[in-house]
Amino acid sequence: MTETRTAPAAAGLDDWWQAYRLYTDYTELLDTRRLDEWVGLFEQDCVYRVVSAENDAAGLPLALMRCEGVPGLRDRVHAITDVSVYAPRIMRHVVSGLRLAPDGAGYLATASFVVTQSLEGDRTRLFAAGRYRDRLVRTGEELRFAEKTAVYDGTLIVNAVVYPL
Amino acid sequence: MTETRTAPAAAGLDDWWQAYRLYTDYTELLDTRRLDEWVGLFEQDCVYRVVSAENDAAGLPLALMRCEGVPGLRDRVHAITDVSVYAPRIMRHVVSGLRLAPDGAGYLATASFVVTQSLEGDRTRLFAAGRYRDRLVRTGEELRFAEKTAVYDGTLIVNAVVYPL
Amino acid sequence: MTETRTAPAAAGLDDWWQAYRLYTDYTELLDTRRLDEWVGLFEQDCVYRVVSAENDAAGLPLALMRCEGVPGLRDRVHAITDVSVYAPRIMRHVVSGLRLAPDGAGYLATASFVVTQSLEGDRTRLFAAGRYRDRLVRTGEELRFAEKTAVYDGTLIVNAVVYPL
Amino acid sequence: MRLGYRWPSEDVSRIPHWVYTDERVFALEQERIFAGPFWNYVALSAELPERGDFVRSWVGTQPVVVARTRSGGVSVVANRCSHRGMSFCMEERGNTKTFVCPYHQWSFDLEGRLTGVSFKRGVRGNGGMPADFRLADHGLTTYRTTERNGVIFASAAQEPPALDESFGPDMVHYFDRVFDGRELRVLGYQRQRIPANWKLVFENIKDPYHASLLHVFLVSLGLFRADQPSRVVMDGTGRHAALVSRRGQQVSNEVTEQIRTFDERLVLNDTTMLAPAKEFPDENTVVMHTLWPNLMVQQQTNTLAMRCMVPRSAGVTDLLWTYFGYADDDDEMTLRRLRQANLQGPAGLIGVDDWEVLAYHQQGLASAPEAAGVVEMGGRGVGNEEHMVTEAAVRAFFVFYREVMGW
Amino acid sequence: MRLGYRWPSEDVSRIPHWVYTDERVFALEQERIFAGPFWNYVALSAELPERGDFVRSWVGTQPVVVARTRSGGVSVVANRCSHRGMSFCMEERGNTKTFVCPYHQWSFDLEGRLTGVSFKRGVRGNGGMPADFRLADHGLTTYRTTERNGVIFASAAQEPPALDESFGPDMVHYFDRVFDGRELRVLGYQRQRIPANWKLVFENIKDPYHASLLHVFLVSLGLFRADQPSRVVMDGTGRHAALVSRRGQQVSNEVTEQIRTFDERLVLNDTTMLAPAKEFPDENTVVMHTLWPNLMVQQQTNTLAMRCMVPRSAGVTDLLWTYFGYADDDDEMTLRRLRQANLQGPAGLIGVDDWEVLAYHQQGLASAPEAAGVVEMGGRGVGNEEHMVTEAAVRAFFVFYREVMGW
Amino acid sequence: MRLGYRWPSEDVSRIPHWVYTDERVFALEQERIFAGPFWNYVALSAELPERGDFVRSWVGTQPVVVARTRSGGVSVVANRCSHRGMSFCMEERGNTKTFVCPYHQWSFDLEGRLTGVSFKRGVRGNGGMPADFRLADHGLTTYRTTERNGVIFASAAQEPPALDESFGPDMVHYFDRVFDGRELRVLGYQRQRIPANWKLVFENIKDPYHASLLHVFLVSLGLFRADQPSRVVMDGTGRHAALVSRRGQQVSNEVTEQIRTFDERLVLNDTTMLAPAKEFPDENTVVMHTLWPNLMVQQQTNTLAMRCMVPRSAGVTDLLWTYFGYADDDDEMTLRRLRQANLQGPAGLIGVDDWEVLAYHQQGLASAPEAAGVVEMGGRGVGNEEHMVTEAAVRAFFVFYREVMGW
Ligand code: FES
Ligand code: FES
Ligand code: FES
Ligand SMILES: [Fe+3]
Ligand SMILES: [Fe+3]
Ligand SMILES: [Fe+3]
Repeated sequence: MTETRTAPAAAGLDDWWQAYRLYTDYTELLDTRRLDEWVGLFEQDCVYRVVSAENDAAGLPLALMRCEGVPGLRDRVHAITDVSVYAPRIMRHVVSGLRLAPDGAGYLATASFVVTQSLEGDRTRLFAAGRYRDRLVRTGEELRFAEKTAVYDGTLIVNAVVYPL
Repeated sequence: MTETRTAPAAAGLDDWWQAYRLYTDYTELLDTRRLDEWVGLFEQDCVYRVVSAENDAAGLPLALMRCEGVPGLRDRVHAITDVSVYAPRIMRHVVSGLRLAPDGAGYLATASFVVTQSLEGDRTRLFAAGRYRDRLVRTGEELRFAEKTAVYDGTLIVNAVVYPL
Repeated sequence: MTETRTAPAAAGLDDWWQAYRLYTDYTELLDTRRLDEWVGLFEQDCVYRVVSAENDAAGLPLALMRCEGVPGLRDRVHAITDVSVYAPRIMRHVVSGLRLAPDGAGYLATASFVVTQSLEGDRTRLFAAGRYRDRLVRTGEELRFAEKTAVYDGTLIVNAVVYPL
Repeated sequence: MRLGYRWPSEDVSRIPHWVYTDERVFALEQERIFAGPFWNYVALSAELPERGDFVRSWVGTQPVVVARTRSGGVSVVANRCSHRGMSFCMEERGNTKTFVCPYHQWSFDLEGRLTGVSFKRGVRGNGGMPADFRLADHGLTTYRTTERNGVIFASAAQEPPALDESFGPDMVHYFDRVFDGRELRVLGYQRQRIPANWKLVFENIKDPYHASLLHVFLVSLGLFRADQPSRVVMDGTGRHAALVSRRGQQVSNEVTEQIRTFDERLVLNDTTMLAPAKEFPDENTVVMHTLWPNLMVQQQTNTLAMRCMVPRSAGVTDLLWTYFGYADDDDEMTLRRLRQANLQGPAGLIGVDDWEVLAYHQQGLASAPEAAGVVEMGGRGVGNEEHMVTEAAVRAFFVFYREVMGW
Repeated sequence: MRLGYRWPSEDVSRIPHWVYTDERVFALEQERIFAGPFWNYVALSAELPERGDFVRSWVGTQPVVVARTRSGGVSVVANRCSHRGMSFCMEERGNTKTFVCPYHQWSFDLEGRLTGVSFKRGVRGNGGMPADFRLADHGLTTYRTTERNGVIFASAAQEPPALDESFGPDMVHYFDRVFDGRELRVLGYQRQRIPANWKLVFENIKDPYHASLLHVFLVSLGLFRADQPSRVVMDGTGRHAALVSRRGQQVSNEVTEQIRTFDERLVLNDTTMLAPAKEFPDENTVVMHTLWPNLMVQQQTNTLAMRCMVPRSAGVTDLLWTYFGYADDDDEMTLRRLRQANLQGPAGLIGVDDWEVLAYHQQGLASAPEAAGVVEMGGRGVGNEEHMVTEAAVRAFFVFYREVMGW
Repeated sequence: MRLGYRWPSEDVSRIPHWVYTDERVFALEQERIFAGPFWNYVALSAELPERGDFVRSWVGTQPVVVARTRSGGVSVVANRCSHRGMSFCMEERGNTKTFVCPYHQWSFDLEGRLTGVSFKRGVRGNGGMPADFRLADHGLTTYRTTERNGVIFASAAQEPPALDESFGPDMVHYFDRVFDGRELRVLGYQRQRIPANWKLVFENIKDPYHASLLHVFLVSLGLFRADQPSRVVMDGTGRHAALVSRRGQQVSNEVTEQIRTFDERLVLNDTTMLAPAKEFPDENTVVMHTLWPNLMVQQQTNTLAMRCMVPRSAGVTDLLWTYFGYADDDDEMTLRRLRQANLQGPAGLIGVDDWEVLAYHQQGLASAPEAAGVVEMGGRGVGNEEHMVTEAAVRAFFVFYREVMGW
């Protein structure tokens, strides 16, 4: 566990702020459905997964969404934008408690998230909550996701997960 | 669109932190119903609007709330505090993903929000979610809202919007 | 009231960031149920209280949870981990609008919170929202809670409050 | 007598709470009223400028799609596929040549005729529909439609009376006053879910009695007050009504003294917000027009809006607002309309009063369905009045309601 | 026999699950029990110190307002306007000279008499109420009230029996033990929505059997245990009950050996939390007092609380807690009460056990309404017992319940 | 005829919407179908490797607990205590020697026999159960169980037919094809709440007609298409079915031309995601197996999953997915299964299409319960077909459904 309190200041404020901006890009690009730009936040050989807390706690490998590398992400984005059938909706992320811990060349990052879903014609409803458990790497000036895992708390999904969490 | 990732660090950390404090004042003064102080966060000739994502996306000009300048804000505050009939409630804002981009004398700022409503005698319920799209200007030491637009996601309002978002 | 806008920058960015990390520890340790470590975030002679906005506004002293000092916290943690009967659940906190104001040796801190609850076998539901009103003190490098009060907005609790807010 | 209920009075000076709270009454209303020989408002023509434009709407609880057809006409079809029953239209609005149900891709023309069944003749000799399957037998459920000066109505009845007949001359007068044939321009939408029965939402606009008392903002600013020249006009049946009045001054007199909430000190800091501009031939500044069964046309100074009710259950009503102006409005007039929009709607300076009161009204009714309301302001009659101190329009509504519902 | 149901046993050793799950049973309970000739707890006198003070409350599902009248008496009126039925009181508590309904400003005195109808005589000769309209005919629905040593009760019945009669001597004894005439001081409120039928919440406090087994905290700390001196006392009808016991030591013996969950190692780090102080004449340390139909008075060491049930539906009950002390408490005693409050309530160290169990209890019942529970601990009798190893009080409750409900 | 309903056609070419929307129909289904003489899937043996392992599950709306007993057998008991009815098992899974109800600590062995009642003999001569109380009379409600090649089924019926009998030879063939006796390994769970009737969820997998049209991803990548070699196989009664097909090429031809959504340009950037590996003796690449009343076994290339339906109400169904492989899978095969899992499930590349369509399907049905669907693709017969251009399996399902429900 990299989450203990022993090295709270291990990563500097500037690093933290850069990571904060990465997460801001991440949620903003998702919530405004600019998914092609969103893919740009990931490393070529990244792994992106949406996993239930149930499987995560039991050490079961199954994910709800699993994209390997930018190609895998592009396939998912292509399906969402051009292929899948679903009703229009607006998702909204709030992220809190971003923690950054140095890890080799990059950082291990964790944060809490809550996501709402507003289906066209309906009111805003709570959709999901959970925790990001990510690995960030620096290339030049940029921070990117080398690994991103969204562990969602609820046992039951509200019908369908159209967009990445 | 000023929201692309091309200039992530365009505004400095200190500016960001000052903006963060402005949003903290904004939500705290709203949630504690100190509305006269809340008006103090706006420029004299500001425009404050609450707009549905539906109208915003369709380019329709209608707002749900529209206050022109501090006088307009004062009228709205007066109605809320002394005139309107409504049941007591507590609103609570959480704001996330505050992004700041320089814009002439000031900044363009965006952030996500989720608002809960707790009606007296009831449990806490999700009320709204959406995105702020604001213009901030600096007067002396202070940052203020020259323009603030709260774009809410849900199509259906839960009965009434008593307080500004 | 220490919440006015008169001294927005009163506490420095570094202090704020350290406080931000304290709140991150607080929510992360609660949400991952590492309650013994969580107790470590408090001063020996702290007071921890969960209070309804109703009692708080009326000046009524009754709390929903009340722990005096680390011993009191330990008793609560012991009950939760070894004694009480309840169904498994995952709580998730999001915190927003952290404000820090110098106060003698330490700081007065306020922040908004929203908490979701995911009962095993169910979907994620909104559980509570409210405001922290805390006193932080510095011991050596560390910041700790000398006093923490979680004021929750809703009148009705959703059945039971198992974990601290 | 139906459902074991009995109306508590001979006349309509009493209204039983159960008409607002019983789900069985609600179901019967769908059948008798919203699916009855009446005209439901469904959309504005301005929302469907091009051939192929469509928008989702509602006829009571029934989901429908309103479309501008190839011929330039208007069609309204049930949003329910004739194959297995899916609500095929998953988007609020758009433009299309045909309706294609996503499930098995049955396709329909904009009038609702079934035009294509995928694999109808099978694949390589396998499957397909039976020889006797006729496309013509499987069209979508359609509604009768009518369009008057830019407003579209639909009816589930086979042969509903003509719109002007169903309105009657006085209602046509007030309708044409706003919809005078000029092209309309949609300024935007507001939508809210009100925890109250649809009739409470409707009555609220037929009840000038409350306006003078509940809405301090309205009253104190002299926008609407019991002592101002005003009329309550109804059609012959009482189901429709128009509340007509003229803006007065902000003065206190022996009338305002009767209004506890009157506040002569109330002044606007931003005087532009409600600055009026005369735009209609007559001197009336406010006309609130309720058109059975689901429409309220609002002309409050320069804010024009359609308020469309979508009943969801006995205790829940969605109110959908479409604000509009005229295509030939100049920017100043448009800005005026947008500013005055602060007054009404889900966040309206006076609107909030209504939504909050309606929520508590429904709560009260639900606590005692067997009790009854007293509707005697202005006497027990149901005729037109030359003043606002009356509940006549509410009574008149229930005369017709009882007839239709068979109570 | 009603609703097609039949009680599964001659005696009350069986309780059918359907009494907890059927909405029709729930509706009948409102009529027979909460609106019956019984006394519902509605507020403490200490909440209404001044003339004009009012607080919202409930009589079963009925919203009411409790007020301190001009004369210093107490009145309870339905929160439902006699005009159109709005729940006029939109605030939890306050002080007023008159109740004014916001919708049309009809005003009532605190006893519920209609005192003013706005525009009653019309405006400048227009409108107004009919000549034969009499204010006296349109008061609010009122409830009979009674106040005993600082506790206020209400009844919808025209002539309910006197409170002491309805309690019986034993219940009066335990009631007056806590409410001895001293002025009370409210320390605060706790409110929760429990996903369980109101009778499950009520029985939970009539069932000492579970306390010895479910509540490890209680048991292991010796706060309450089956082997301690204790009694179960009921009134003649069995509807009310008091569970009375004395704090014991934290020792293990042949009894605790029967308790799987007993943990003798359980010790408090903060010993001040539960430090007791004797304050009542007798030696009893815990008295849990259930007073039909909606009140539980808790005296757990030094925490005193009213637990008021508000039934919402067959499967949902709101439990409203009012913690109190005495006006003459010193700070030390007040602090003691606040500390011990950790034990009960929505976040109580032992409370949590109950709320969680109740939620799963209701789930089990809902899955098989036709099945029945077995209530034979301590035999099948319904009399008082000098011990806690019995479900007698639960059985006694259902003897009266069956009588009232006609099963 | 029951509930006042009449089937709209002699045959099953019409299906009335009310079978999907009426809560009374739903209640009757619980009694006739889920509690009937049929086998409900409850768990995989691999979830209960050790003696004492248990997992919560459902038989229709009934909560149950599935356990591996001391003897190594399997037991299924109602999650409802025989004392007062609490759902005693508050955890999703675990390992235990006995079931202990937390409320009063009655304890049961894993077969559901009551083995202990706390304070049965009282405490120091006080209380306790009556002399004639027999533990044997108060066991938990039990279900008949059967285990076949690692899959556990339960039935509420006293003497349900043997599983293979109830399946019939063809269904046994396809069942044993996946469950060939090899040990299974659970890879993980996915769970979703679908706002649609359980039969819509079930039919969706009995309806190959939609697969060729709705699922662009499936079709365009040639994973499943109407022109590929395929069969629809049913048991004698029509309640079970297997949709069997072979992966084709991504080519356009006269068939794909009939598919509006066909997109030959659709290519995967990450080709590893769907890279197949032959692992079954036959050439079939997809077998979708629906086993009445609550199970769908999915073999989509190398993703194997149990889809268990838990009906919640007429309009809500929980779908619980258990993905698995074989204990002897190498890492490469496991990785392959995990990658291909992207296709189905609540976030599946094609799954999403289904869940969204189902939600809108239910909405359409709810708007007109009296209307009926048309099920004539592939004719009106109910026999096996050697192609996918048919709704035969849906029709066959309703032949049996009508028989069981008595319509
Ligand atoms: S349901 Fe519309 S095509 Fe099948
Ligand atoms: S409803 Fe109360 S005054 Fe009209
Ligand atoms: S309900 Fe299970 S032991 Fe009492
Ligand atoms: Fe109004
Ligand atoms: Fe208890
Ligand atoms: Fe499908």
